[in-house]
Amino acid sequence: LILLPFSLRHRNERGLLEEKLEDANKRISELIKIEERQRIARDLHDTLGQKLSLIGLKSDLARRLISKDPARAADELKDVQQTARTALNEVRKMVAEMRGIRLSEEIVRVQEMLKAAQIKFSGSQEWSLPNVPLLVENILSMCLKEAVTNVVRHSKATHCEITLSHTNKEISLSVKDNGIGNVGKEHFLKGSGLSGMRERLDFVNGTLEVVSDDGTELLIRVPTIVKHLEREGMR
Amino acid sequence: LILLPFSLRHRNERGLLEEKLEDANKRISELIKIEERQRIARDLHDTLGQKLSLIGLKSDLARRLISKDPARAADELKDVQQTARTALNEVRKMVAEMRGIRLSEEIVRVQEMLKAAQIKFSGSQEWSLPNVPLLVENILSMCLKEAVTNVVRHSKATHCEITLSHTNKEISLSVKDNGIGNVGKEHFLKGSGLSGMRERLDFVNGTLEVVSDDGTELLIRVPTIVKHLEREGMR
Amino acid sequence: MIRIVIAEDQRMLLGAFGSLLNLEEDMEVVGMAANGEEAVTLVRSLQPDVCIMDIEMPSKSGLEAAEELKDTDCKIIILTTFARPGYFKRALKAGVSAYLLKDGPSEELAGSIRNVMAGKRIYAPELMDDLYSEDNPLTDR
Ligand SMILES: Nc1ncnc2c1ncn2[C@@H]1O[C@H](COP(=O)(O)OP(=O)(O)OP(=O)(O)O)[C@@H](O)[C@H]1O
Ligand SMILES: Nc1ncnc2c1ncn2[C@@H]1O[C@H](COP(=O)(O)OP(=O)(O)OP(=O)(O)O)[C@@H](O)[C@H]1O
Ligand SMILES: [Mg+2]
Ligand SMILES: [Mg+2]
Ligand SMILES: [Mg+2]
Repeated sequence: LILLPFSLRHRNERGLLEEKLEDANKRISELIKIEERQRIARDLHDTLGQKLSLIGLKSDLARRLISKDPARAADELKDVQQTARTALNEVRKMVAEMRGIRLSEEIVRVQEMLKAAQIKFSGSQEWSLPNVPLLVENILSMCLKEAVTNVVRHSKATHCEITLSHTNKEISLSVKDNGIGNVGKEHFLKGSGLSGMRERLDFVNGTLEVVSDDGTELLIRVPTIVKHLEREGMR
Repeated sequence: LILLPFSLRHRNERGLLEEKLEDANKRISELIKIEERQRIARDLHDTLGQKLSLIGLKSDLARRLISKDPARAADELKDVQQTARTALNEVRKMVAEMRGIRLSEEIVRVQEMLKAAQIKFSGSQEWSLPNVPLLVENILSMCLKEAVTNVVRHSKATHCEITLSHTNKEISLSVKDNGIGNVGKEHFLKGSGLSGMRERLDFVNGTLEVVSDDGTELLIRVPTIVKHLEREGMR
Repeated sequence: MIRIVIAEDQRMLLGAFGSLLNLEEDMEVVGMAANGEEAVTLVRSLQPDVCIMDIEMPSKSGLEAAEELKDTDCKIIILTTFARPGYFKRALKAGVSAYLLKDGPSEELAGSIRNVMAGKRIYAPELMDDLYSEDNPLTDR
């Protein structure tokens, strides 16, 4: 089984087949979601379920011990408090993991990568993106990483400028090097870096432009009002 | 953007394009998972975070009140216990939702559906499926529902027999009616019920057979040792 | 006596915080607000030493309230359950004295309040994850 990404620009030219494919697509993405949900459910149940039961039991016990054995009641309550904190930390960790990689984290790694390759970095200082869907931010992080990996591996640059800006309507991310340049359409077929970026961006209606003469600039743009899933029937 | 399911039986006959498609497919199913993860993270965050903080604070407070005001300490502990119980119920609900529909639940609904349509039911009594991946069970539940909906809507049957059996190697589910029959290949193009079943089953390497002369029998088979995702390059 | 106003939209949490801090001998909770708007009003009228605020509250968030109270002498402590991008930076800009996790032990919170009164600033490392690039305003302090 394989899922083939397939742009649907000219809706009118296609007929029944297209609708069928869209249906199939919905069903399959539904299955992928179900699978992921079930994986998380297992985690949740194992980690949190246990701890909450323990809290219930111990707080009950402590209440009964208040007059009989206040010192032990206090000990039980320390356990309850500790268990609640541990559980909350687990929730925090799960939430952080599930949220994926933030752009503000990726930019740090990317700077380290450039430093190790002795390529000078310059660029934006502000990397938090409030009010942007997390999925969009994740995709931008992935693109940033791919773009800088290419700069390090292929460009022979001595300098790399990375800028992030956003308006109400769109976010743009530019990765520009002063290296050998000459990246053209044919390069999209060579590896999976550039084409992978384009596919992921397509998923959120974003675009990737390559300008390459003196060095290379990758310009990524994503509209911030994305209803891509609903609109394209992916839900 | 649309995902096109595409069987990959003759690996050798295809080349670079196929690999590219497989890559694209992996990336897109990854994005679908990320999105789902983020949705769950939001839920977790909103429901459990607050409750665990409250438990922490109140158990802290109760401990300090043990000697000063034991009656109030006991009250606070009742709150703690109640909050833990509510949180546990929420976790259970989330986990149950994320686990999807069990076959043992679906068979009950399906029997009600048949009863309402005055179609007699007979068949297996045992509907639990130990050691079967949840995703497989979910897909079987979906198929069962679709199959019985068809019996009710199209077959004009007076009787419907539904059996579930499993060996080490495979699960089989049969839905057989004594209705008008005559369901052939062409019917797979008519609605989305039969084709949807087949696609979903394909996802777990299952098969759907239709035998239709005196009434109709749908025979569903799923191998129980499924490594579909790894094997087919889905993640 | 350290005079304290607490703002928290969850009623049970508000009550628990109030009782816990009242148990400290050198502290007195003088006001409790259920949203950011009320917090601003209470701080202006009661002039407490410290205001402890949740972030996510109706009508005005803890961060908005803190920004509005920047001109007062009242020290602001922000408490939250989860880090969210941009929050920490905003908290710093609003000049808050402390940015802490809600589920820390109450001894720790009481300790933080005393330290804040002594002029210190305290930020929980768990909450600073959106801020470790070189523009971290903490590094040039
Ligand atoms: N910044 C750059 N400077 C010069 N050439 C580049 C740059 N980025 C990409 N290229 C060229 O484009 C080609 C395709 O890049 P792409 O990232 O798609 O694949 P790759 O890096 O070769 O392999 P991978 O799949 O591991 O990313 C590279 O092989 C390289 O020749
Ligand atoms: N048990 C059955 N007995 C007789 N005919 C059937 C039976 N099951 C299916 N069919 C025939 O096959 C056709 C296709 O079924 P399918 O479930 O794919 O689509 P549908 O039921 O018409 O629409 P839907 O997409 O809502 O399921 C039906 O329209 C009906 O003519
Ligand atoms: Mg590359
Ligand atoms: Mg049907
Ligand atoms: Mg709140």
